Amino acid sequence: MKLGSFIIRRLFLMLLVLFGVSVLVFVIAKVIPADPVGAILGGNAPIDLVEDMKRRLGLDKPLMNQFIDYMSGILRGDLGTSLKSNRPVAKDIANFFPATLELSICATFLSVVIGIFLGILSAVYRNKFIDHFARVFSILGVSMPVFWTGLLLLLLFYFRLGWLPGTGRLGLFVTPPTRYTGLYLLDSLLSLNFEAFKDALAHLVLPSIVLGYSAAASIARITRSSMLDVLRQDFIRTAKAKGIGKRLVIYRHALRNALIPVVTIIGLTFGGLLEGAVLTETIFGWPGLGRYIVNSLLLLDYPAIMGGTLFVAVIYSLVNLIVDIIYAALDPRMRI
Amino acid sequence: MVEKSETTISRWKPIIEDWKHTFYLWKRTKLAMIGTFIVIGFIVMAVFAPLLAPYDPIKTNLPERLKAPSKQHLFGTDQFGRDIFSRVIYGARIEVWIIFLVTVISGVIGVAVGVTAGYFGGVIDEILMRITDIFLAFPRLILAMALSAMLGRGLTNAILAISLVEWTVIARLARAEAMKVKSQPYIEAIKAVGASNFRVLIFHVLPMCLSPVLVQLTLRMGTIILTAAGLGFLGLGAQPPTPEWGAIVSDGRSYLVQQWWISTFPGLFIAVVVLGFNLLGDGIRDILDPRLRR
Amino acid sequence: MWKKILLVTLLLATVLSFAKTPKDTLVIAANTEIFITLDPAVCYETFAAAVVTSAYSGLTKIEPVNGVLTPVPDLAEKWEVVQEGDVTVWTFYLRKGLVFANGDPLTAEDVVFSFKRVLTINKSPAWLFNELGLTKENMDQTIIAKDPLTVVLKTKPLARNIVLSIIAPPWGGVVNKKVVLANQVNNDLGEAYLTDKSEGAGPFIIVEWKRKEQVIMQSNPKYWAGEPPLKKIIIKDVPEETTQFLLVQKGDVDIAWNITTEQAAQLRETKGGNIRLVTTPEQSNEYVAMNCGWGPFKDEKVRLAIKYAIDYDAIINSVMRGFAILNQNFMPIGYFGYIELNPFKRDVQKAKQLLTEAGYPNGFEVEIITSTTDIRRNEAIIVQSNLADIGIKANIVQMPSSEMYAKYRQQGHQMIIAGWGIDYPDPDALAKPFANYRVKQLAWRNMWYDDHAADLAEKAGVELNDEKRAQMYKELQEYWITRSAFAMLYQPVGFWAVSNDVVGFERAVEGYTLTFDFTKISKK
Amino acid sequence: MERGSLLNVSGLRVIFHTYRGTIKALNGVELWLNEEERLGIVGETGCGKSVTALSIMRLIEQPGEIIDGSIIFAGHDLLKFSEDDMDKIRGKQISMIFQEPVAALNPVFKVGFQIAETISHSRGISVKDAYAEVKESLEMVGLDWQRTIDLYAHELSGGMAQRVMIAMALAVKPKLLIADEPTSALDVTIQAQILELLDKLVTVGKNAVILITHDLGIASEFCDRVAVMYAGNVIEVASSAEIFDQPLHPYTKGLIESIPVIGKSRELVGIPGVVPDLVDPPTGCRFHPRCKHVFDKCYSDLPSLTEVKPNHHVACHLYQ
Repeated sequence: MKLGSFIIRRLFLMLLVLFGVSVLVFVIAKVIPADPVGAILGGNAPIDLVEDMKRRLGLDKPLMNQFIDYMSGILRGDLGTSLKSNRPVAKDIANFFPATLELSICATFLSVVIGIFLGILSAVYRNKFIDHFARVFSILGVSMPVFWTGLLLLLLFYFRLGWLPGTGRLGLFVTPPTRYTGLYLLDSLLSLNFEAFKDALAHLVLPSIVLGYSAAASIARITRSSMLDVLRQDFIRTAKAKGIGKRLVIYRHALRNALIPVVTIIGLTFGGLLEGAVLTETIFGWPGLGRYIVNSLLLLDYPAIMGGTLFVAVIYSLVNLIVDIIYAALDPRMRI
Repeated sequence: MVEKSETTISRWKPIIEDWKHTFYLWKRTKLAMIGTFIVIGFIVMAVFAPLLAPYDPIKTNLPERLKAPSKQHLFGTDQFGRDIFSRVIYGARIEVWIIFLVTVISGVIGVAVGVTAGYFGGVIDEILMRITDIFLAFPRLILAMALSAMLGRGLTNAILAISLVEWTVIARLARAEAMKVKSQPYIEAIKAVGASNFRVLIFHVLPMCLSPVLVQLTLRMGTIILTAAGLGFLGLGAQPPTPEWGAIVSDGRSYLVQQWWISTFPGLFIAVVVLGFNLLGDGIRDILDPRLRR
Repeated sequence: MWKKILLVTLLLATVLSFAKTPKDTLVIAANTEIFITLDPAVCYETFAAAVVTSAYSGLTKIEPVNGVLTPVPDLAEKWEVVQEGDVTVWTFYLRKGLVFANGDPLTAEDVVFSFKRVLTINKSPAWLFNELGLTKENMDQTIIAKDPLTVVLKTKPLARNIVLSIIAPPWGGVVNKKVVLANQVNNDLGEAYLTDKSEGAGPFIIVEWKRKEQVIMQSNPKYWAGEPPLKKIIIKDVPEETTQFLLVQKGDVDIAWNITTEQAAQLRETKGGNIRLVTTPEQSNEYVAMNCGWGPFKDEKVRLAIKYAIDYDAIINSVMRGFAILNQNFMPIGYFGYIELNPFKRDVQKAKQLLTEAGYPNGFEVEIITSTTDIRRNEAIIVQSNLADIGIKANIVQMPSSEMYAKYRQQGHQMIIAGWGIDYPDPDALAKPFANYRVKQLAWRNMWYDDHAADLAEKAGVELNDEKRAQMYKELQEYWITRSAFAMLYQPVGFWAVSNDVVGFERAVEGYTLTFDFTKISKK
Repeated sequence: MERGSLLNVSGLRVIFHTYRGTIKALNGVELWLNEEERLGIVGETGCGKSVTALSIMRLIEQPGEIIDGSIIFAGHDLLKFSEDDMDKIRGKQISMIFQEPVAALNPVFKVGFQIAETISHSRGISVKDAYAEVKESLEMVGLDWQRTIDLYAHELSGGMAQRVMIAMALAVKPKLLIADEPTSALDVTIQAQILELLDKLVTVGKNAVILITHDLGIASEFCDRVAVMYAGNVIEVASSAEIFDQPLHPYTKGLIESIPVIGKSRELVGIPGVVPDLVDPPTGCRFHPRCKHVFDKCYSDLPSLTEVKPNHHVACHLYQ
């Protein structure tokens, strides 16, 4: 019951913030110095054609009217038409998001497994070799620019050694699986296209590592400090005094408590992966939302910029909301 | 347990003890020491760039283009025959400049918003915090990209864009601190004497909030470099021929397979410097951690 | 269970059989990221236009004839031109028995529909039709189907080449009226429908275009001139040049469409192996333009100084790695009326002297805008460095083309590095934008309001006598070269890495950026 | 030297490594305990009571270290046990309850589970089976089991939480119960109830008890014997009655004089000086800087705990 009203309050706040977000996005798009119509028409088009086109797109209307059009469009799920692809932005997003989702899920999985594992080891064997190793690993992870690690890994494993495929989601001559979810791994299993599964998996390795590494690093850091915090608590001493053995003390009594803040970080990391995806997707030619946003920013395709960033903000806010709810659900103390 | 006895002891020891302790902790954490040296090296590199760099970082020298690393060109040359080593060294100046400006701008905005919200509370707090939330609703890099696209390309605009993203973190911290300070009894006392809100805010609340804010700003310096380099890499940051590190990595992308050195060295420098800041930051966090101060 | 295994084996088999490019299939690795649409009424990008051109035939088509790009009969077997006062009446006679790829008969009605469609949709290609005097307002009077085999066009009096080139595909490509109207949504004249497939009568059919994946074309057995040798063309989207190069080296694809100048240079030097480098001069040019309405550039001497300051050779040799032709004229080499004019060579002394004469002995500060490609950036850096030598401090601002063109069209730049892709193979397509400010193109954008040049360009465009016309262009070029707002850097050379199994690519690519002919390609 | 039939601690030394240097927390502690006997350990904060208790449980952790001594429990030296062996002692033969009962319970598990877990481990039965006994345990400590079993720690009051802790500790029927200041975090009225409950249960269960407290009154009331600790040493051990009536060690005397007694008007006398810094403890007897009776031997020699009267041990040069 208390959890329910908590969720409702958070949802309400989120809607409020999202309204602000769409205003901000609109302002950004309107201040962008580009001439969107010029973008469609190319460099050779004379100015008269450009002016005519502007009228037809309603870009000569007062800003307030444009804003109302834009907001009512959003409410109808219409994010406008991309100037560059000439297709509805919503359709583009639907097309590109699964790629990002698949990459993010893989990267999250990788980072959670590695991060939590290292974090625990490092807390339990505090100041031992494994702890130092994990700390250096973590700090390195958050220090290395992903675009650089990405390039180097590509250079090494693709160009030099040829062990792993290069850019994209699938090899050039692998038939993409039938689309059910847009996640190639899942789709290829569903359609029994094992060749595609293998290939999609191979294509996921490098970008997931690049993307997951920094996330793993921050998860390891948080797990470690959270774990250390918990290990210092009285109830851990109680648990030890019960003589239930080190493993149970750590995995049952400490971890469960330590994971509460870690869940938050995993959520944030997942959101943060959307951010990392921008650079990673650019380097690995990954046809996802990150690259879509970068491209639309580089081309100043403003409906795509608005739609893309708005979508990302919604996802990001939703993830945060879910994290808060999980947090509340995990920690009984929060439910008062 | 035993810890309580130390608190009694530290009471008689002078404050110097505290500093000695800080220094001790710093020395004990080898990683923090390494971090400090990296950061010092980085700043020295920026300050003495003209003395350290063997070549002009901008002037093209086409006959020397795409030379592999050698004694003449430690890190090789790029497609214009510019010495990568010199460009990387001059790049340190750009990065220092970015860190400095972003820290100042985001610090000022963040503190102003945070302290105001925290001190006044109520509707003002609610409004300011919702505005902060709006900025926090975006993944940081994406917001920075959108803002720098909006402002137009170039170093200054990139700095502004990063600052507009960074201030939120500071604002939240400053707000929390201001709320803590506000509830202190002496603030009530000062108000009772008849000091205006503005006076209390500027002379009593603000100074008390500054030290955690400064610490936080230091901790974020590594992130700032990464964001700036990311923007530079995407072409949204510094414009050519400015030797910004991210931009140099991006420059070398199309030469990666044959001329790996163009991208590799500036990227390595980003990694090392950010590592330095993070190690230092980690150290600072440890040193300030009350649990470790015993 | 057995079924599953069988299925998997079959799948594996198809995948494996696909791994080497078959004999009648051409596989191209290209960056198709810039593809927007494959609709002939909208498409305006070079490579996409080549795809569109192969799927749609028009009344005429552009063919290299003895090295000169010329409009030749295609769907129209012949035409007549009559001058009626200030209107030129064109009568085109269609070949008999023409059919679309789907078997529907192709009539004059389809041609008229297609032309009107370009004007109604009014996107990028529309202005070219407007140039002919065909507009949305007058199209019912100027574009007429006289009978199923006869199309009448009423245009402004213009050199014939201009009219015949503009109505050639891509934008003059004829679409199947019936099918397109049946598939339109919200009265879009089939704009959405034709985005990723074709309904034309060209030698190929666009079967599918999966964005960021591939474009697949199939030969059209009903093509009036006979089915082309290639049965299938697959254009795979490979955004990275390095990957493209790797694929063609391994033999996974037949052609790498976008390789870097460095890779091309490498291929030129190594030779041999199973791939070759194919080059052809492009129908475009690259230039530095100065806004004559801005500060120092108001002075012709300053502009001249800059023309002398630029190191053209360095740009051609180091940025373009020799894949460019020195051509300081606005016209490509070999065009009707072209004269060779390359008066500028880097001369720092002279440039400095000109600056001093103009009153800027210590130079000035200027902003160079350019787009975000590597080549443009590299050019900008060299120009910047050249200008520094004569005391001018140039700041480079790279921006997305949309931002750049927005600024350019509003005359808001100081200096710009850009290029011009030629729209139709006639000197008019260059003289107008570069010399006639009245058409509000490049000359206007750079505020080079020179009436003498504008008059000359206008007169030459409507001159029907070839000899007189050539003379006028000669005069224009000589006048233009020292006075204009432009320093032409070079005429680019296109280059491809092509597998040795591919025959005829050299001929197919002739005239590239304006036309590309897939029918001339076959495989060993 | 076997002095107690259940537990014999001798020469126990524990140090803590800190930045300021090594804290010599325990400096050769001597303790002994018989079956069913109750021993109180009394001393000021920081004198090493809790460290002693935790040492017996072998719960001293980084940066702490047991460097010397022996802890013979039921005939075995616990310091020679492996961690796994120790887990057979903890929560089975020795149980422990702590000062902050709410914090000592895991916040994310229900009370019932935490008790059941303890039982399941001591008996080697499944947690599910152990639940059957949870009810009994809760009732034993006077809690309404139906209400309590599904609560979380934060939903309990301090008194309830301590009852849960006691239930948990005694459910395993340990030979020895160590109670580390079990009541000092509670209200005075609750304190009495808890002690009463403990008294009752221990009597019934025949458990030996070590009660750690800073309150000499509580110790002497609850326990058979009292050990006084100062700066890492046991300085005096005697029966509860004797330690009050005839304290021998100057520190114990001071301690008793500083207790206000209801109904008697007596001038409160504190002990001058402060607890020593254990990084750099005083030489010889650690109490000598504060002692009125100090003489030269006190500066150099550490007095050992000797039996000066029957069953009255003291570590002071005055009595040797």
